[in-house]
Amino acid sequence: MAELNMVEAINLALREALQEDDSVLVFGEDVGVDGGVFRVTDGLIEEFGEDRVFDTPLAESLIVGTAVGMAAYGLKPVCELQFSGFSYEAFHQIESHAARLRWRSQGRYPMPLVIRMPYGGGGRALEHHSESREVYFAHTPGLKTVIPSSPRSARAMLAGAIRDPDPVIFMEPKRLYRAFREEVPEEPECIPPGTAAVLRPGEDATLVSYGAMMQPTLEAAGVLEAECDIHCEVIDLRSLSPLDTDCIAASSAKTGHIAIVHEAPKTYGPGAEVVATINERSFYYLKKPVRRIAGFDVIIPLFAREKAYLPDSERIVHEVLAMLEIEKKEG
Amino acid sequence: MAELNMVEAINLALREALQEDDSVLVFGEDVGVDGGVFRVTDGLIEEFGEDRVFDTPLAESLIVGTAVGMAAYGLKPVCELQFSGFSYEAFHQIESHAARLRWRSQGRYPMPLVIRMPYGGGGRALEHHSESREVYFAHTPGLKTVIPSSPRSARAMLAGAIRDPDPVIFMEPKRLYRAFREEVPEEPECIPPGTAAVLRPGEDATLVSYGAMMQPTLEAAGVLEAECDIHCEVIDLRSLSPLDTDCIAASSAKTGHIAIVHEAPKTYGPGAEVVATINERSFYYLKKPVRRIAGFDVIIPLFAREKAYLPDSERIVHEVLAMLEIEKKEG
Amino acid sequence: MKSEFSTEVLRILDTEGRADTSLLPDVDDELLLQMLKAMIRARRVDEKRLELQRRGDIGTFAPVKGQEAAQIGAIANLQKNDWMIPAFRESAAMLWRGTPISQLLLYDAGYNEGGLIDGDSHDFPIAIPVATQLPHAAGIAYAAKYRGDAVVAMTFFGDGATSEGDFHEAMNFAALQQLPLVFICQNNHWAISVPRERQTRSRTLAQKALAYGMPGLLVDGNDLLAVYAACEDAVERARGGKGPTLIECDTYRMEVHTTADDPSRYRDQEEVEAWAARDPIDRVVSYARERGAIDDAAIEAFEQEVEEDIRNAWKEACQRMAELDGTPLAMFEHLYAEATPAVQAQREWYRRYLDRSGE
Amino acid sequence: MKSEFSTEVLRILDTEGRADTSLLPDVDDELLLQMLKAMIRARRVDEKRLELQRRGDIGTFAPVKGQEAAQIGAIANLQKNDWMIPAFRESAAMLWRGTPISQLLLYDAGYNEGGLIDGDSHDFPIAIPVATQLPHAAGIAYAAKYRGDAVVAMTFFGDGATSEGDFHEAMNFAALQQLPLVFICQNNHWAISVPRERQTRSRTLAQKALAYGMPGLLVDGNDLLAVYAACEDAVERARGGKGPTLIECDTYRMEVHTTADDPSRYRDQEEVEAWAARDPIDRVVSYARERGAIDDAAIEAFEQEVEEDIRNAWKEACQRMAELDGTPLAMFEHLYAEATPAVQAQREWYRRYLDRSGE
Ligand SMILES: Cc1ncc(C[n+]2csc(CCOP(=O)(O)OP(=O)(O)O)c2C)c(N)n1
Ligand SMILES: Cc1ncc(C[n+]2csc(CCOP(=O)(O)OP(=O)(O)O)c2C)c(N)n1
Ligand SMILES: [Mg+2]
Ligand SMILES: [Mg+2]
Repeated sequence: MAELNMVEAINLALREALQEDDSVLVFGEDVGVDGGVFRVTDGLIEEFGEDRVFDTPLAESLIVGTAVGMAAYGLKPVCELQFSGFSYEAFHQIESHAARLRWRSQGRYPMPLVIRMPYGGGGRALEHHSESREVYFAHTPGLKTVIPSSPRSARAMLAGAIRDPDPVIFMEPKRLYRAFREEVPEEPECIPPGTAAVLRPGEDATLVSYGAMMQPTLEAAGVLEAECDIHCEVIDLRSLSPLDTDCIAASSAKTGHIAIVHEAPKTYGPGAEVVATINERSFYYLKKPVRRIAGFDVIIPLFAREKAYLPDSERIVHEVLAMLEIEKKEG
Repeated sequence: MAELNMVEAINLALREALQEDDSVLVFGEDVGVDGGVFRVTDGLIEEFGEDRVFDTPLAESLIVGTAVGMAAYGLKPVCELQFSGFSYEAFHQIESHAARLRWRSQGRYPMPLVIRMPYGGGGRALEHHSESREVYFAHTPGLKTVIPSSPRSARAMLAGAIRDPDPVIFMEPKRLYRAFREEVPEEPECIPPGTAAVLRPGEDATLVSYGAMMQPTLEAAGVLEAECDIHCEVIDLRSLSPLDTDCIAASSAKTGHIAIVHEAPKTYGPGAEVVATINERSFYYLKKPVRRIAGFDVIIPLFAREKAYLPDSERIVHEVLAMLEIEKKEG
Repeated sequence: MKSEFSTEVLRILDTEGRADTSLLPDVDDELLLQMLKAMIRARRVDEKRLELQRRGDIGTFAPVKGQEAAQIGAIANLQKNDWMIPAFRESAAMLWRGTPISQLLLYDAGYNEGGLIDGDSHDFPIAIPVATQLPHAAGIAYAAKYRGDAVVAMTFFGDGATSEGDFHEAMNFAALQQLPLVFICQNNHWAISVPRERQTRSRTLAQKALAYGMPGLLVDGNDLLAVYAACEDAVERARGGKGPTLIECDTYRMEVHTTADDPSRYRDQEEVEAWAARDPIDRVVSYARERGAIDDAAIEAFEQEVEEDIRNAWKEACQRMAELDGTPLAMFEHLYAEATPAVQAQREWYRRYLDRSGE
Repeated sequence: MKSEFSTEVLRILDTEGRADTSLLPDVDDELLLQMLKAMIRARRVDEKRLELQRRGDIGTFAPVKGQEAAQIGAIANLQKNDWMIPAFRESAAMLWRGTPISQLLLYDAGYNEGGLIDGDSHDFPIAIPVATQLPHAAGIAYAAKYRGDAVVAMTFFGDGATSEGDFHEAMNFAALQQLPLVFICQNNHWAISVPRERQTRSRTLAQKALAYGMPGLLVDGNDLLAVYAACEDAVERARGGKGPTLIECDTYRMEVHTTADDPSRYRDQEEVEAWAARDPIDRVVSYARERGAIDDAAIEAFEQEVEEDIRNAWKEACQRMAELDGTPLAMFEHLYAEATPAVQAQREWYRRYLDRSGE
């Protein structure tokens, strides 16, 4: 057992995959000698050599496009896009090929590739370094999209993504990279795409979130219990696609009050699908409209104001109380 | 007054804009001498010269990127991407610049540009020529996204898009290009982004749709009235972003039964946002869960099976009756 | 320091089929005939598809007519374990590699099943988004090199494709990594309605290789032997670890861009006729006849064989279609290794929906 | 046919500041000093930003140190109505064009307002996604040409940027349309941790211009006068309707990539020191002193003036920040000409939310 932060946990998962299977390759911009701009790939080139861990030229479409070719050849490429804000340079390779080649070739060329990318706000970073646009991927048939919320889940979910026979977008909440440490067991763990987790049981309301927003969500659940005796069930979606609708439905049926928290812009955001799922599966259990606690429909501001943009535990508490129509003295 | 099909109507709108304002330029692949692969730009190069109407090299990022530069210079570029399936090659220019330059420059460089692209199924076309992925754009802050459903609205909405001071994604339902003709008035009309239209009043249920799916939706409303005496209010969203939530809410409050029809994949699709909007604004009026009648979460099949994929009036009737819990003898 | 580059064209057979014997590659009669027949077969399949399309039996497709030498001269250098990564106009190359005609037709008719790649094939399905297959080819070549396999990848694309960013990114990486990869640019002078001169200002497309420190070669793409010779060399160098090559084949698209296209809007019939005089098949026929490798009777016999094959292939395709027509649920297949819960549920919903009249 | 291209480097000032008088451009004392001072000012602003960043007062930024000659030598050729389209390391060029230091610092400190482009400026805000600004520059140049304005666009980018598809697409279009555009590639030998040799296999970056039929020139990027001379020529040709030029400035990133970077992981201190001996400012100081255009006292006086300016700028920036700190609602501004209903509603909701304690 070791206490790892998320960077170390992901590094561990990469190392384990590289050790276990010589068809795994790791590449991207600055992932080699530099060990990645966040040090996620630290030490890998030394251990596995520059055939298996290498820097590409500065070209995102190339990175994903070569991953597609390698996957067709039978390898398991795990490539990195330096920030999700630069994944759009490769979007055509993702949508038009990674997501389709298995289908197009009628099963001949599975695409067991992983595209890692840091995403999200809160890091005092430059423009294009703080967005949360997971919907672009989650809405794309042929892809799977997962986002971990802690070191341990990151390590297990990356293992699950690498082993998955389909292309997986693995988005890393960079705000959590070094935010906290967690016990990560010695033995390998594997969480395949598609299952959510109940992080905290409760019966008064359900709080659904994922990625970096799990932290304020859990915090809010703590506050609501401590200060208002409201017991929230907290769900970590982990996988946006496939979406674990059973987990959402079960909790919705239990509590009848559901809020979804994400930092992506609200409109056409991930929360809309959660609302729609609940509308379809749990409509008659609903006591109140589902609340979306989300990023605003603007570009996340430069870092001086990013906190104002990002949902935090205070906002979540406020919104949950509003949903429950409970007045809380604030301020 | 003339009876025009949608190709002619869009051509007319382009011609009017080019005549009215010498800052309007039209360019893209094969839009010049060839008049566009669907003939939408037919005759424009002859009338306005090849400085204003021109073929670019085969490079989508270039097309949108130059449009961004031209818009900053004070022009009004109206560029064409040959199919929406090739807009992903330009997605980074759309997301990272067209949608942001006004914001980034704090108002100094507005982006009054229009990106036209045909989208959608039903045309017996090749792979990548039949998708409906408007969510990628509608979810992107800084853009507006509109989709006409008839020749007359196409002409007026394109005028509205070109005059709009913000970047507008103008998606053209190519299945309707030559599907029918409609009276288009002599005098210019202008529908700015942001307003939906009630195409047919009704009180039993609301059918919300847009683009190519308006046709089967209207047809279904006709069948429901004729055969089951069910009066559907039919809404043409026209603008996915901004979304006219007032229009949706008003009708939802009236009927309490709402279905949304689109050909985009269901999950994280446009319908999810419509459901979420109704959940937020009209929850207490809802008599039944909102129905999503949508494309499946797969890649639209090659054309031999595309009809099976696409919602049609039969499927819509079936689903509306199911929503209303009315049995209809079918077959 | 001054460096130089050539913009000369490699030509071995002139338009009358006379060979420059000093440049002749080592092609024996058997291979010559194999290639000639492949060209003729591709031409006839093209004609059949056009006919089928015009009468509404299949959908739109991109005819190969005029580019048979560029494709066959290149692909004939590959071995079975090598990889071919085509664009969308490579029917000649695909047929050479073993794609059954019936499979092509099934694809043309709009069935996902037409895209099937055989289990022991090492070829890619067609790539419609222009130039996007080039990075795939680079990935394949990297993988082959990583695995130590003596495998070469060959990718095809057009003159228009050279304007796309993906061309640039793939060429750069291939040269940097000295990958076993041959880039075959079929400069057929048109990208739909845009002529080569309005695609780029560079004198040749071959010279674009200089930007990557890669050898670039211009060949007469309607000269089977010139293409063969150039590609033989390039494949050998690739296999020998000497890195990639760009080969520009100067050829011509004799037909419509796709069946949705009307070239009379943008090009003159004279241009087409001038190129008809440089037909790639005629030249080889003359040469082979001259060389004594073939006579009219043999050609006639082969033409009949091809006609028969095509007839049978269409019959087979029609049978397949008839079988497949009752299977709309196939649209849910092959997207994921195992259908996701959403796809499963939708498939199940749709199955019931289709069955509803029977219930 | 054989064509040739040069991979020679244009150099006018050697590292000791001795000029090759046969090549000297027409730069009078006034312009020389103006450029020298701009270089020094940029260097000092860089140092100040580094200090502010290290103590947590501003966020991450990309230092310009070492590239002052490449930027100033190029930008000094532009007129007010010309357009500059920078990447993200062009602080020297931006300061030359009139961006106030306080504005840079406000941006560094994470305020949207720091991105403000002045109403009468013709420059673009910084572009962070690598190479994406090149098509913008092409669009601007096209627009200028269309309008008949005698305007030139100049865009800056790095060695790494040449690997992106957008570089390729923009270069191709600019050459094809013979646009009034100058491409300044600052080859500072590193793209974060990736050295120039692992970015591309071409001997020079300048030779990439050949792929587009565009002139490409390699200059010593640490030689102010060489850069100036090359760009003077390129700007003149652009303005005269003779089309675009690619200029590769061979220079060096003396500092971290950004303040988030640790170069000790990937490059040796010796390399940095070797380049320090080729410092672009030292060279010009020696030359200007030799020429009698400046003396130590003048330099000293100027250094003091700059120090004062920077101090005032930071004060001003801090004042701005203090004013702006109570205005979170500004995040809703400038996205659309008029806020959409959703944005308006969210703004209103947030306003009330912030006010709730007061209610
Ligand atoms: C990325 C992309 N953009 C646009 C298209 C539409 N399109 C199909 S083929 C074609 C022209 C291709 O020209 P070229 O590369 O010369 O190949 P050719 O058709 O001549 O074989 C275009 C523009 C496409 N398929 N993909
Ligand atoms: C499209 C894109 N991919 C990746 C990055 C991350 N990134 C920022 S700067 C940089 C290196 C740029 O190198 P170069 O073009 O040589 O410019 P320099 O930093 O040396 O000035 C990278 C990879 C980015 N900003 N944009
Ligand atoms: Mg072509
Ligand atoms: Mg650099």
